[in-house]
Amino acid sequence: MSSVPVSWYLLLAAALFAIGTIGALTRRNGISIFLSIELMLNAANLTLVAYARQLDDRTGQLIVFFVMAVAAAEAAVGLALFIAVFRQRHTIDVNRMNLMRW
Amino acid sequence: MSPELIAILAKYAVMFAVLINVAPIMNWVERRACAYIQDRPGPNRVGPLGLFQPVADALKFMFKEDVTPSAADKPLYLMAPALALLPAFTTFVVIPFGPDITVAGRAVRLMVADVDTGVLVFLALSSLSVYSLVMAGYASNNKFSLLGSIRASAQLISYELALTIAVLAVIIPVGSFNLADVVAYQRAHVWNFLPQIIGFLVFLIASFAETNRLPFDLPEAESELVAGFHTEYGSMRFALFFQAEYTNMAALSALGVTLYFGGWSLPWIEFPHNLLGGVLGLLTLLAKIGICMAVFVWIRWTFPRFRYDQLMRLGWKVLLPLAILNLILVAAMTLAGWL
Amino acid sequence: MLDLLWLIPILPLAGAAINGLLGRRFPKSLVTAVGVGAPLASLVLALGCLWEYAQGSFPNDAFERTLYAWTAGDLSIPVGFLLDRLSSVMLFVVTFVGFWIHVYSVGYMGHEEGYRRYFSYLNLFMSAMLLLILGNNFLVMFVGWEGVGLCSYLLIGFYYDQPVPPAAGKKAFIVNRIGDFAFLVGLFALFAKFGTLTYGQIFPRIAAQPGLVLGEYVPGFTLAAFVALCFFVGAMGKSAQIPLYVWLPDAMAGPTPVSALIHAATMVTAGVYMVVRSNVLYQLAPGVSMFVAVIGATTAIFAATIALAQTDIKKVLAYSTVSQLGYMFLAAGLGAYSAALFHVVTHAFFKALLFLGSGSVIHAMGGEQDMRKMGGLGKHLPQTSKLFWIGCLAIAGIPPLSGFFSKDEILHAAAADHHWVLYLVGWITAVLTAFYMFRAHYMTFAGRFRGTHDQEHHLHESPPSMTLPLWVLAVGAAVAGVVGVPKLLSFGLISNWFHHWLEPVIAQPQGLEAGEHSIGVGLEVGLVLLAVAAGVGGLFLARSVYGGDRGFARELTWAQRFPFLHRLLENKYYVDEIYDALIVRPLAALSRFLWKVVDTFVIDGAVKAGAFLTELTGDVGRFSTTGNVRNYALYFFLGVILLFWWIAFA
Amino acid sequence: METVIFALFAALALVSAIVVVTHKSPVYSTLALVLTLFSTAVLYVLLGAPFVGALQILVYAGAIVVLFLFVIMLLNIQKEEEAHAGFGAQTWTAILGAAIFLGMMGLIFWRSGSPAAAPLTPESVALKPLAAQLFTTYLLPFEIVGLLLLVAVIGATVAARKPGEELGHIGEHEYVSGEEPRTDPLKSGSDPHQPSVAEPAYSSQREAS
Repeated sequence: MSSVPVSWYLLLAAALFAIGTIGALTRRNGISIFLSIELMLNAANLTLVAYARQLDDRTGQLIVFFVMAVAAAEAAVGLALFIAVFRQRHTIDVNRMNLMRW
Repeated sequence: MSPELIAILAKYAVMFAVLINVAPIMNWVERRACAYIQDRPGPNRVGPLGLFQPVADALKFMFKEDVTPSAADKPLYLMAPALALLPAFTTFVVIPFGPDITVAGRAVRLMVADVDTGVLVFLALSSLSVYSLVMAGYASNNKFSLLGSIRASAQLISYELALTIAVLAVIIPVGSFNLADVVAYQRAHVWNFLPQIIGFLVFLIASFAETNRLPFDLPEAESELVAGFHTEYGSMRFALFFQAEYTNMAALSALGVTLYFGGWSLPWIEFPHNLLGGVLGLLTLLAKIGICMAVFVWIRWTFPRFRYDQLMRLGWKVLLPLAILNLILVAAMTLAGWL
Repeated sequence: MLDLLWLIPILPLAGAAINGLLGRRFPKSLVTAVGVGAPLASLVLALGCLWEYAQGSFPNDAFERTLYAWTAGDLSIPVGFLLDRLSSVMLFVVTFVGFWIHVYSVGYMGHEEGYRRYFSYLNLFMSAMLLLILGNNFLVMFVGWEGVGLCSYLLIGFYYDQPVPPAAGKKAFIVNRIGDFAFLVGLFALFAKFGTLTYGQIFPRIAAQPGLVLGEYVPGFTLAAFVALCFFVGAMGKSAQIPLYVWLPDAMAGPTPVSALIHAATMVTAGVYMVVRSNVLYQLAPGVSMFVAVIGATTAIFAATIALAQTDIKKVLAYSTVSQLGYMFLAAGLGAYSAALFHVVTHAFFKALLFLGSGSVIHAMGGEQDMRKMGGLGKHLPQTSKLFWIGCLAIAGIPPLSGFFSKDEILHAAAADHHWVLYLVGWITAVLTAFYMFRAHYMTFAGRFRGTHDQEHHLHESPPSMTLPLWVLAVGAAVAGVVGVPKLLSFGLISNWFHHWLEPVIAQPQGLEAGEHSIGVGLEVGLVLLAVAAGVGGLFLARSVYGGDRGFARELTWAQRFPFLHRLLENKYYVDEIYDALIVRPLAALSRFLWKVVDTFVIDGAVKAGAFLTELTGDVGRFSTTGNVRNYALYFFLGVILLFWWIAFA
Repeated sequence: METVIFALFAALALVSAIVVVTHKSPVYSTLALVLTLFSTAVLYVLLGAPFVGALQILVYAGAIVVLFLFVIMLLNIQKEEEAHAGFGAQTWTAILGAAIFLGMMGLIFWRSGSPAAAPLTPESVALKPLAAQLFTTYLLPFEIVGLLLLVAVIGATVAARKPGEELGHIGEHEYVSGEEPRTDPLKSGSDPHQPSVAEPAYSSQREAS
């Protein structure tokens, strides 16, 4: 029933991914970076499903489940880390976390 | 406008009509039941037996001054009540309310969206209700409301988990997410609430939590947080929250009834596959929902409020294990062929 | 007795070791006992061996004993000792003169502070020299050759606290090394051909089949010629001939007995011994022999002219040694090897006598060596002046002393081969020799005393320990001539015993006609008279210029008349300055260049460049680590893009 | 009809994505993210993967993003002064890089053309084959993901623990139990210039037990 060619979905996914990357690279706030990363993950999921649709092979969708699970785990641990960092330095501004600087 | 579309719209119109009236009716029922439980007469001034009390309330909401906190985050503040209605009015689509009937020569299934992943859609949409609470709490820039919204989100997330697992337990013997199949299964076998009594109890308690009904209404507990997340909301906006609350309750009880009490079907009665049958099905369903709502109200005015840590412990350390236990039992029984 | 032949070089070596290593705690008398005892013992042992050798008859007149063969793989070098006609003569000269010089040294070095060290070095020298002449193959000779060079370096530089002696020692050693290098090349060539260096195995084979060594070895040289030339260059270095003689005059910086022993009697004659030892090669290489003769003649006259203008008494004797060595090589070059060796023997006696004489004069003058500050010492040192006079007579070739016979022998050889040019050069040198020797005698012993007052009042005759050796050497100088008296002068009594003694050593290679041919009796008598005239002429000429108490007055007038010539002679033809300019300075410049430019700039530069490069990359790299998470994320992303592009499109 | 839905939700997704990236207040970006997720869920349904779509809303939008909101409120993150760290080199390179990336992807998709996809059949959308595949060929990854989530839970609790818990008491002197040293910035008043946050419920529970 989908008359829309799959490549449109892929282009959309690519655009989302690009936007997510820009967000991840430019934002100073830890949480925003995290959100951008979730966005990028989501774009990846969209590509997977699009190709699943085009190649008529459900594996793409299966992989999306795993991606979601990993994203959940990552978000949980990441946010926990942010809380720990916040406790110590009262900020989650990424620029000010440069303890590893030479 | 293809015929299917017309059918869908027609069915949705019926559903909408029902849902819109839930709030006023419940308003009255709630007040009377509470009064009855507390041994006082309840609303009887406005119309016979206070039947017009809801109308009075509605009018009250309309004419109340619409107060918006100055430092509130305007867009979020306004969007929160609207968003509250989203899960309420959309989750009903997946619930069947009658046998397949043939109207004007066409076979029509009496459910708004005959979707394979019915239950999942219901759960997904209901999980969105969290956002309205959070938005409301955050936007009104008020310490109590923020605290209320944080508590609300924590509570909803925890109990949503238990609810999902309980619902999954029901799906296992049926083998499909489509609620019509669940009802069909129950017509063939005994109603689900008997074999899965544990699952039913978990579902019931979790649904209380999902709708912030009294035992779990810590988020808008009057004594502590004034009105929780919707403290700053005035007239009509509060009405929307009020409406959303009751509609949510109705939806959840509809799901409960469909899953555990055979939905629109009566045990030994076979409805005719025509318009009459449809109406009878709908009436049966509404009756069951009514009973369920009564239980909600009854529970509300009998149990004291949970303290937050007790709430959390109940959610994580009691309900969740029970739900998983139930899931395992049902799976075992299905494999053994009893169910 | 002969079985103990190998002990002769070992005894002085032991003496040197004892004095050198353990002598620190010995009292002076014990040091002297060891120092003089060792050479005495080896002298006695040598005389015994000679006596036994003279009596007995040995296969091809040689007593050979191999002690030990040093083998490395297929190379085996026998360490053996050989006593034959040639080495017996050298053995006698070295041990006899050596011992008496040791006795003289006791007195001369008595009050020097390096006494113990001096004697251990001198003993070491004696053992090295004995090893050189007693060795039965070229390698043992070479060990002795280097040992002698080392000891001459040590002894010249004996007064190491003063600036001049160490430099002189170094100069001697380096110049000798140049000669030794050529000697080694010759040895290699010989070894490459014959696979062994033992005399007994090489010379008889060459004599039997001269063809072996006449093949073309190096373009322009047969093997014989090449080896002979290399050996001669070695000899030039050691025996101070024309190009490599510059070290000998400077060697006078050492103590006088050292000059007497090393730079007059023994070491410098090693070159002659080596040439005479390998006479077979020279006979098969006529060109090289003529070259040797010419070099000998030129060195003789050249050194004699320099000696004329020297004011330091030891310098005069040094140049006279160079000149006499020139005579010896002249004889060797002409094939008169026995005459050359005879001159070695006689020269050893009278030159040692003259040096020790000058030693006692210097001793008396408290270290003063400049003749212009001496004069009139005859009255104060009667014995030394009389013995010095005998030495002068001997060297001038006044009959009946030994000098006359050996020098006449050489001139006779030149005349016999009709090399009248060489004969004329030899004759003129004889006149010059007589002149400068008597000049030296008159300036030191005749006329008024020109020294300072306190020098005058403590002038004294040398103690007996110094005059006794003088007397013995004087007798030697006088008598030594008897050994080689030619038939004519001995009225047919003994026909040149010395020549017959050396007969077996001079090989007659196949196909070469017999030795020198004789000349008419009348010519011979004429030549003898001419030789005597040269000696006496020189004497009277010197007396006329320097006799009486005129001292240097007459010489100064001669000097004004020929100022350029006088300054030239006085400055030794500026040879040292030329060498310095031509060789030493460029070499120094080259080494400085190598040090400054190549080493510091090129090599160190390369290393420094490496270090700089690493530091540079470190600096550049440093900026990429900003410690900012977002930068790292950016780099990561850019990497991803690159990778993606590469995969997708490249 | 169906292209209309696609266009609508694609545009919605793009706009909300941009809002997520550019908006100053983290709450707004989070809610924009919810919107993006919702619109992509719809696109999944369009692509014949209703199960994934529902799951996306249930898991992603329903739980993970709520967690984000939860943390944002917990840490009371203020609105940033300006969204971007200024248009420094970092930002421009990022944007340029993203543009190039987009260009490349576009080139690839454009070049690979768009073959017509097979029409969606009810059984191609059904869940049963999907579930079968999940629990047979992909059973191992399924188990591993389970383990991963367990580890993540443990990690999160350990990382976010209040300082001074089991790590031995902190501070100079012994504290009478209950009189907790107020080192936790989340507690009110400990950080003057940082407005305090109402005490979160779970910490009070900790005190009680």
